[in-house]
Amino acid sequence: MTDNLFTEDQTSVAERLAAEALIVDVDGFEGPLDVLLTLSRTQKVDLRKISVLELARQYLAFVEKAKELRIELAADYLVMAAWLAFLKSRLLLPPDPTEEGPTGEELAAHLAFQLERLQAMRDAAARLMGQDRLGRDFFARGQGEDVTRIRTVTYSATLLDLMQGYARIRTRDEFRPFVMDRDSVFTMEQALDRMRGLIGFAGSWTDMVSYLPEGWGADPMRRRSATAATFAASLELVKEGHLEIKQSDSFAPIHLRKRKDQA
Amino acid sequence: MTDKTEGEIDSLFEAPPMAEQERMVEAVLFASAEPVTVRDLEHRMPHGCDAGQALEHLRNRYEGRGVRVVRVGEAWAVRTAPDLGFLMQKETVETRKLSRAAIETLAIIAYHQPCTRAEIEEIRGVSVSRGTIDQLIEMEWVRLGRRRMTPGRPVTFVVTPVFLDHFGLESARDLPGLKELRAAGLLENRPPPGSMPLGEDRNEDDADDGQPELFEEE
Amino acid sequence: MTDKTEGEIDSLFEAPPMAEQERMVEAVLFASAEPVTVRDLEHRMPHGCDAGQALEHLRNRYEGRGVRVVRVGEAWAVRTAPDLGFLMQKETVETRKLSRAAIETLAIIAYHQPCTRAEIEEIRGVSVSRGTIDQLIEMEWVRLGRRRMTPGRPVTFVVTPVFLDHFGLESARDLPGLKELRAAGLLENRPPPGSMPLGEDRNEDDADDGQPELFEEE
Repeated sequence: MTDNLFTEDQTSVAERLAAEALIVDVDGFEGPLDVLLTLSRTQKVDLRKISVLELARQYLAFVEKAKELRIELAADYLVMAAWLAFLKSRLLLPPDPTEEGPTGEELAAHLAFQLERLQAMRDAAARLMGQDRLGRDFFARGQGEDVTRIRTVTYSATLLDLMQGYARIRTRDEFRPFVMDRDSVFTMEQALDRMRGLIGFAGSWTDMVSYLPEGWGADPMRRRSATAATFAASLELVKEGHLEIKQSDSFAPIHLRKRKDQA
Repeated sequence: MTDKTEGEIDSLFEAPPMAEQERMVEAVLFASAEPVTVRDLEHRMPHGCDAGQALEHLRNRYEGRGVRVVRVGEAWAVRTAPDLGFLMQKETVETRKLSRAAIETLAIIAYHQPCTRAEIEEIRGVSVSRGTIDQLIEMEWVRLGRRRMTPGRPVTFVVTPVFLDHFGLESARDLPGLKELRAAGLLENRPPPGSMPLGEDRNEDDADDGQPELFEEE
Repeated sequence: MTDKTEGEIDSLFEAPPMAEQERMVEAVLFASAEPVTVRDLEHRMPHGCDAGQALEHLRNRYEGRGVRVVRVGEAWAVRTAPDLGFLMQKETVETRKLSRAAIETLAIIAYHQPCTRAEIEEIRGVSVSRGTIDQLIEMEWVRLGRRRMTPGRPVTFVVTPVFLDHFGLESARDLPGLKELRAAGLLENRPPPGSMPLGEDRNEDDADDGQPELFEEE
């Protein structure tokens, strides 16, 4: 909107109105560079031939006017004003050969470049938006045909899998005599089953040995197995919270009892 | 259209050439989400157009092409040629590892073929679910062999050329025997030392002898 | 199978004739609303097909028709001819109105890509609100590019194939006026002399390298 105001002003009256509009609309600007670009249009020249000195004067006047009108300008507008004041002095004063840094001309040229580049991007944006556009000027297939997805599951197995599988079964065969040997082994599962049935009656501390299954106490191998299994099962039951276990000393008898808060 | 004689004003409203009308129909049919009726086409096209005729032209033009102009009830639409339907499918292949039960069953069939279900179960020590053998058959790794000439005439299973191909074997006889499996460290799964007097040599003869015999039958 | 000569076996796997390949490409492109890459085409077509060549044939065939075969980055699509847009008003979907800031940001990314946020801000002279780039990313017109190899490794933004498709561009090189802008030096990231309130110290080499590199990539 402000763009229009500034591209069409012809008379000094229009210019003045525009300048006022500029100030009133300060919120509508996208920062100092936008203001500078707008101001530069009042010079009615190619951006490449813009007078940066003149532009600096215009901008400083714009900031002054804003002050008069008690319009709060954002900090970056004031920073730009300070910088332009500095630039102006550099452009007006004869160059000081002892001073370091870029010359006023270099700074001015860069500002002109920035303005030209911003304008170029705005023009490019307008051209871009003016391109033929999908869904407005040209169209995609309205009724896309769905691609059906066919999911095939393939199973893989390697020769190694196969051989290991076979080996597994065949070695199991070899273990068979060992399995047959298990009549001297009391498993923890067996012990657990047994203990679960018994702990309900274990109201007071009882030696764990008394829980060994009958007929397993005589043969040392069988006794060892049964003791180990019963101990392991006891620990399991303690872990489950059904049982309490204690041993007064190393190698002392192990005592068990039902946990008090258990029904 | 060219022989219009009614004057210049008319020519302003003259319908576009048929080639142009055809382009229009083409674009509308393509872009429309729904099949389009001739009436709707004419409604959209400039005054004086003959959508029906343009459609006919377009239809002929697409004859034998990858897409066709087809009639859908009272309306028209562009559709891909039915013979190219296979292109509209996107196949995704998912590879899964064969289950342990399936591998063991397959191994038993491969090493002992022809092999009945009862034999597989005897060797594995557990029953074999129907699904397992079905899966192997579906994969074309296993097929039915001759029936065993024993009571009940049970079916036997054998491995297929697809199986041999997959595992890079010339024949099932190429499968390494137990001795080789052991040499290759595949029978690492030894019983705990000292716990049993298991003769490692015990089965060796068995393994060597047993298999050729079983394979002879094939 | 065993006594087939080389030639016969070859012919079994020979690609379909080019006319048939063209039909296939036609069918796939018509069926899909989204651009399809040559790679995807060849993936779907039988083994040995040359989708690129088939595409060229098809493109020529549709020259001047109501729909066209257009290139969108690495992919191809069928789109209606832009001069027939007036027929399609019914189909027009009102696109979300973009703010001026968003449009300018989009143009800067497109013309300067890969482009960092700092560069966008330098060109526009104001900070870019987070929402602006988010909106462009959400529309799938802009995506993150590679990080810039400068201190802080800032992310860069580039335009997407969806952007190219929307604006009917084959590649980012076809942006309107790109050549002129480049010739005028307006796409350079000219470092400000000394320090300036609007500028930032940037590595000039990097700015020079970055652009052609990314355009190549698109």
